Amino acid sequence: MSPRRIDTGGRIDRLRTIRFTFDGAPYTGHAGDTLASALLANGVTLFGRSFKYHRPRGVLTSGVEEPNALVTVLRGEVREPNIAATMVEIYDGLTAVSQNRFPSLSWDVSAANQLGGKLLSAGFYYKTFMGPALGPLKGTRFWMFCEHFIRRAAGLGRAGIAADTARYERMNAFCDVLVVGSGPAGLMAAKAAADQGARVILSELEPHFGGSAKWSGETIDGMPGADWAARTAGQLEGHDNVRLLPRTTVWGYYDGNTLAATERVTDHKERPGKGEPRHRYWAIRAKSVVLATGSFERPLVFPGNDRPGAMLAHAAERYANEYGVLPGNRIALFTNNDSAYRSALALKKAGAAIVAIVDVRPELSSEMRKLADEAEAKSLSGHAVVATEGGKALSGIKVQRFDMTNGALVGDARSIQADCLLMSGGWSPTIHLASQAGAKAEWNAARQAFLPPKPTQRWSTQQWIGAGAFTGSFSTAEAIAEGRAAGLAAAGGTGTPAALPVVEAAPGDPDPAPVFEIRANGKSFVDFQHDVTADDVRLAHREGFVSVEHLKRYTTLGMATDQGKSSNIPGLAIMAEALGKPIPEVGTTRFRPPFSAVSIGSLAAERFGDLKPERLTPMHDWHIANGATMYSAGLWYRPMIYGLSGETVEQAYVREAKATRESAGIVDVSTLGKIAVQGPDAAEFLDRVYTNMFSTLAVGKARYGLMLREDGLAFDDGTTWRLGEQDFLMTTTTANAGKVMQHVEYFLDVIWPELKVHVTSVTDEWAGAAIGGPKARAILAACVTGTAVDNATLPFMGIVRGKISGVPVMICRLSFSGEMAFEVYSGAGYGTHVWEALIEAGKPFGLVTYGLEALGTMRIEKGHVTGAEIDGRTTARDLHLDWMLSKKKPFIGSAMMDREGLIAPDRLELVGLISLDNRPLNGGAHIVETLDEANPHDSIGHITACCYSPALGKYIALALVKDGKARRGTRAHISDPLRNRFGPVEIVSNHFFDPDGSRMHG
Amino acid sequence: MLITCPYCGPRDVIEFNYQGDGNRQRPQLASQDLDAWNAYVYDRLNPAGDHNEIWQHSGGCRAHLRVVRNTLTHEISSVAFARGDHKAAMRHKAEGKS
Amino acid sequence: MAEYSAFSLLKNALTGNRDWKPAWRKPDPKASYDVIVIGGGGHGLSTAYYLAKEHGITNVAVLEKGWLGSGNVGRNTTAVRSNYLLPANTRFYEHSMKLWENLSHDLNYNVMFSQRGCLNLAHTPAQLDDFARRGNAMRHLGVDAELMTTAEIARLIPALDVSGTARFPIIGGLMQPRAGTARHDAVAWGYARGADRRGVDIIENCEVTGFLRDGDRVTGVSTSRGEIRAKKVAVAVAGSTGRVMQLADIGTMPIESHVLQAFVTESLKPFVDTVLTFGMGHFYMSQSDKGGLVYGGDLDGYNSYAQRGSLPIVDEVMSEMLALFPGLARVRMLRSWGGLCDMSMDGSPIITTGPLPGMYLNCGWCYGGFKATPASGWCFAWTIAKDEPHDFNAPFTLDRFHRGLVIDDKGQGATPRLH
Amino acid sequence: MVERQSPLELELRTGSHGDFEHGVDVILSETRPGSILQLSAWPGQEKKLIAGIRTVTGLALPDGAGAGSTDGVRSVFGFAPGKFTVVDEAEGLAAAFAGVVTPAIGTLTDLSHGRTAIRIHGPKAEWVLAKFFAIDFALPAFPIGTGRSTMHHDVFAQIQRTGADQFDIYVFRSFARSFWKALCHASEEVGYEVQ
Repeated sequence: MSPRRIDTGGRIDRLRTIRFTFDGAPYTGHAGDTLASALLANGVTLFGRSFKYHRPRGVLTSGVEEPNALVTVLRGEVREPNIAATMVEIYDGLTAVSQNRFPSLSWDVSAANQLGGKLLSAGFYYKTFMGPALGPLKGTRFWMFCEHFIRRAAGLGRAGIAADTARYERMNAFCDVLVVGSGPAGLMAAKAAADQGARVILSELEPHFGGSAKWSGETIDGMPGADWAARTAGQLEGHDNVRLLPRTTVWGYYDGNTLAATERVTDHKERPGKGEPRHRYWAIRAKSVVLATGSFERPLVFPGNDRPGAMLAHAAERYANEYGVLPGNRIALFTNNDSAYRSALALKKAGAAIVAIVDVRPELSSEMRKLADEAEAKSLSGHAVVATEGGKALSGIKVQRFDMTNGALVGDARSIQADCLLMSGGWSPTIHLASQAGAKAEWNAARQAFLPPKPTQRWSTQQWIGAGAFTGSFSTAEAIAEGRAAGLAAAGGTGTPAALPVVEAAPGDPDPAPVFEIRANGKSFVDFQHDVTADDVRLAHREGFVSVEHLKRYTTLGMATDQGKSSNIPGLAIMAEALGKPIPEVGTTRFRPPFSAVSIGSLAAERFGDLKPERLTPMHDWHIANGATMYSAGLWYRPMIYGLSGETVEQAYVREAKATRESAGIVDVSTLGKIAVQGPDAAEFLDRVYTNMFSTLAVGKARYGLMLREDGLAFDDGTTWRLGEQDFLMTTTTANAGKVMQHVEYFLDVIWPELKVHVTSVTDEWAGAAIGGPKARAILAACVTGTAVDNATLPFMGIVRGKISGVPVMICRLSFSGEMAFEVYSGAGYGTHVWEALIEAGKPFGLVTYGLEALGTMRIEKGHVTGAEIDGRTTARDLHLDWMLSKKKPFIGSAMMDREGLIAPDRLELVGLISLDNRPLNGGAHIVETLDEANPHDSIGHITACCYSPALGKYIALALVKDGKARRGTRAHISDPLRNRFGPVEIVSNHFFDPDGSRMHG
Repeated sequence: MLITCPYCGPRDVIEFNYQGDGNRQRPQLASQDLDAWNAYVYDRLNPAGDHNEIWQHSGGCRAHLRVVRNTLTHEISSVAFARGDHKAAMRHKAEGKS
Repeated sequence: MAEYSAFSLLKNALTGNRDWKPAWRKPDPKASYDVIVIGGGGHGLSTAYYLAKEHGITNVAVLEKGWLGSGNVGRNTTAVRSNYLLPANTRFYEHSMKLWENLSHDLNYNVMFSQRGCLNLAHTPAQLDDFARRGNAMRHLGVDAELMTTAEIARLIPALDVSGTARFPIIGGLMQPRAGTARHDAVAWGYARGADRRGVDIIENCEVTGFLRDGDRVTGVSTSRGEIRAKKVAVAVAGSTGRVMQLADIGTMPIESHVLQAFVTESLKPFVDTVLTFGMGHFYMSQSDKGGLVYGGDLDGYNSYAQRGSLPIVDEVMSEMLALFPGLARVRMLRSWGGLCDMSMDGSPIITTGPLPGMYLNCGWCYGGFKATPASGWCFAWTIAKDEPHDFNAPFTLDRFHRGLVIDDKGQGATPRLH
Repeated sequence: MVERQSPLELELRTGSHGDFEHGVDVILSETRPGSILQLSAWPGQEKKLIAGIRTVTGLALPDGAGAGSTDGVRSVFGFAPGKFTVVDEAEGLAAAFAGVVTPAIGTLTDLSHGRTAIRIHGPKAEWVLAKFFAIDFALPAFPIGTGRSTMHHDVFAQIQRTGADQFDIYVFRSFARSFWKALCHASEEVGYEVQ
């Protein structure tokens, strides 16, 4: 039997023993234990080390707000750091280790930081480490030297490098009513809404439904609260219209009543089921929301309040009642309110000795006196705890008379032996989600807490109703009544004849005394994890960091992993006292998502390991099977080269380009954007969209077109084919296909709705193969049936329809390579068939397949532009495409294209470059008039694309150069300091090869 | 954020593409009034409060919508087709019920 | 006021830290000033600081409607870099970098500027060429830049997925070694203390509700704390530019206000040492001295003054994060927040005289505001003091859009959400 | 005529997968219809187009956004204002519409190759699809016969409910394999069979 495990009671399964390790030591617990409860049961009190001073810390809470007991959970090589032991359900083989300590948890050398306590006060780093103003450590060097050590000392757990092998999934859910929290209020709300027929989701961040009913010891409807909760949850489970989500934290309240939640599906399992996600990320669109999120108990601030063994009162009660664990044998309590008395009694019943109930209030109600008597506790009203004793575990406390009206301590302190000190500083409603939804919290002086306001209509995109402790109604009876009312209202119901469940509970006044801190000598912690003390808060005040946000940022109060769930209000109260202002005038920070930290894996969900879909052309598998090296172009994959064994990339593309120019080559162009432009006004529309004229284009012909943006800069180019009087097929660049589609849709829908034009993306309808080279026509002639492909039937920019290997095809004679070339389009499902037929037909002619590198090489030789030149900053003139700017008609961008800045003489213009040292040029290299390798300066432009040109036998490039047109025929230098490549080049026209187009015109 | 597309019903903002200030007046195509063009292309109303905007339901029916949305609260007070000739009556019946 | 130093820290520690004085005073506004700076964020405070330090103009008030530094100076991802493509931007941000490098000394306040480098990851040869173009552009202006190979990157950041089988394999990157991060709040506080020590009045909780006018000329402001007159009124309220300019009856501006979310994880032991960006989306990350990974991505993509983010961007950013670091799936996002970005029509800022006589305007910071803080204040102070821009900010005019002289580093045109 | 190649070819593995030991909760298949057409009416011509659809397919199209119907061989649904998707098991439906959708009524765009049709059937069909699409798949919100246009990240989809627990999903052909793989992956948890 574990030293602190009680023989009976609790909701653990004593018949199931579970084995786990913590810091390598083996322990056992029972099914239903958390790591915290199981370690407590084994007598462990030291759980972790604090952030700054590396002070020993125990477990403070029993839930999600835990600041101290953070561990790393290991699953093989995969690490999960910074997990609260209170939230880890144990399973066989669980391996957990402590954090932020060296060499071990109990002997941590950084605990020496405590000696520098006053030196390491809030904001100390802003005041020092600047280093000398002169000399080798000037500038940022000295700071960076110090920072190196600071960074190593900081941080909690260590993140893993090994890829997580778990799966994460997203789930989109819709419901009428989302109930957040399953305490008595949430259960009642869910039941009431479900009974009205509403679609209900009930979420609970813990493994079991019931909230405080699971451990409060109260009786509901004549049975223990825990049984009532289990029964109610069971009833809900039977409803078709109810979804129960245990282990699910609703962490974000977004616009439009969209709530984000994370369900921990398999964290409590030894191993997940087949296909089972570790976390399921729920995006819930709810018509209305019931917030029944309960409240957090606050610790009190006094010297030594962080010693292992000091714990929140309700947490200890919960360990006893829910887990059958006594956190101590001699327990003292320190409180400013009545709720601790119930806790004291519960622990007494569970077998502990209650050595004292220290209460800051001078007078107790007769009910509380009675409870103290029942607990056989020494009642010390009008007292305060002023120190704790012990090392890494509590051995006693010191108490002193306390005057609540002025905070004064009177008389001598005396010691009381205790191994556990329970604190209760009042309760703070868990208003985080309401605050995220835009609600401004209101201070309630009686409850000494910020309460949510009544939801206002102003936030009509966020509709929630509160119930229970969330609203400051701390009794179970109130929670039950409010929960039902909220559920009914949320479901649009009006009433129910059923009687409310009857609650038998200990008496208690919900209002605490307004005492947050006992000022005495010693470190009094406000934010446990970040080691922010009451003195730090007062220092912030002295230095003027008095607004709540300044306080937070200057001291890091509330910025730890628990996000100040237990520390915010005490911190505010201390600042308010320093300022002499009431708490609400200091303000409260607005809560932002997430409510509690949420795994990044769950947020990436199905995109973890699958960031973007792969977009594949119809011939993709053929390319792979035939040795293509693939290149990712946006979401597409395209062949870069079809390399032969032993070839370099350059050797491969040179071979492919050369063969194309000598005989023929074929390339997959299916990725080009294709848009069907149909309707009686299609031609007129294209006249407006393109800079050049399309209404004059004959049916069965294609034309190269250029589009500008509204601001007059070049946007995209491509050919558009007129397939019928009212039927055009527009092609765009691969990269801009989506943008062009949106562009034309916008104009048709918003600007010119009177035009009768429909546009449809047909990119995926057509497989495209471009075949070019001196033998291209012969190859087509050998395989195309149903049409001739001779010059008369198929002139430059002509379109014919025919068949290849029985498949209907559309062939347009156009050229990007500068060769006699054709684009062959077939239904995508026939793409590979046609492609193979063309290759078969080309075999006798020496046809090669080529990839993007050879495609790029041939286009550079021809001086055609692509996205590297149409980069969003160039004009048609810059690219020598001004011949395409029709003067006969206005078009998108025409009014703006002649503005001062767009016709300035020093603009970058497209030129060609030839390497004069016969060495390769580099993309992104700059161009200078005067070479200065040591100190490069005065760039006049840059290379946009480069290659070895088999046609010219030289390394060439396209470049954008200041006033480039005028520089043709002059020399300049490549200046590429990044790659240490410098050398002479000749600036020439961008049309390197066959400038008059005799090859493509045939 | 949810935007209620008049055709598709309420959909998550992820399905929509923001096209900006809907107050801008595009000059007639043939206009040479450079000031008007400049104002159209570059100058935006950027109010703190209700804003007339154009959104495209690019991940749905692809219609462009005129949306009045509060930039302080993200509350949407009206959504209509940018084209006047689509009827709001096209709204899905089943979704009308729910 | 006492100098900050290790010595003063020790001395005060020995006396219980009881003698520290407020970092800046909390004065009531005077009836008039030489210069009013609207906006107590990084840019407003640095403007006031440099007005006093560089131009001897100390009769200055900084008006802040909330608490000092409540805008973007405390809401960004703290990266500082000058790795721009276009010369106007590179020159300006490099000036900023030089000021950053001596800022802690200059302010006698440790802003924790740490030059841990900024690495842009490239995933396709075309992208690497693009980065080379940018890096070379920087080198030709005397700014540091280096290309890194995948192997070098793998050594620098062992947790990075550099496998060739990644959806978007890393094939190299552009590194600016002098780039880094700074402690964002400290920048605001340091400038505030520095300006205050030189006599500037920093007035918090003072909301400007209108402009006082004499004809066209701006002669002061009305505020929640009364009317205040000034010879010159400077506006540095990026994020709220639209709202404030409307108080001056300027209805439209080449600016949209957008919300940009940022995120931080729980504290971790040192994991990544540089600022890092993903090239096949929009993701950037660094690790703070406290150990949190600080990161962000795209704008939410619509006009907003709500400082309230939307969920799809959260998912997007996390997906990209895990594409680089598949080991981080079990690390947890601790906090998220939203900042308001002035998105200009070309992605570059505006620092100028006007648009009204007596008024000076500093806005349009897009993503670049934090790193610009020193140079923005420095150039704006110059422009206010001399009634003309310095060479560094001469290109950042308000009329450049209409004139077609845009400075469009991303080449996206007048589409603010894409800059 | 040669057979059309499916983009799913290399990834379509018939048989049971995932957690099928506990039962197969969805069945995935590619329906490979012969014809997928997009019909678009000019404003004011919607009723004539709907009448034309009825003439050709015999399917009556109820009024309202997203309305549709199916007879197991042919299916039709609205996916945007004035726009409809019409699907037929047989090829050649475009020709049948040629004389019906006149230029005065609207336009016809043949997408038979450009879209891939994937069917998901079974008690967990809603559950699996909800992992991808942020639309409400519950029967009252998404009645049988109706269609929806939606997206999963970069993948645009038109979805028609063709049974109480059956949906036909039309995705761009180039994305089909990626989407199929994701769909199979997401179905592992519930156990799935590929037919």
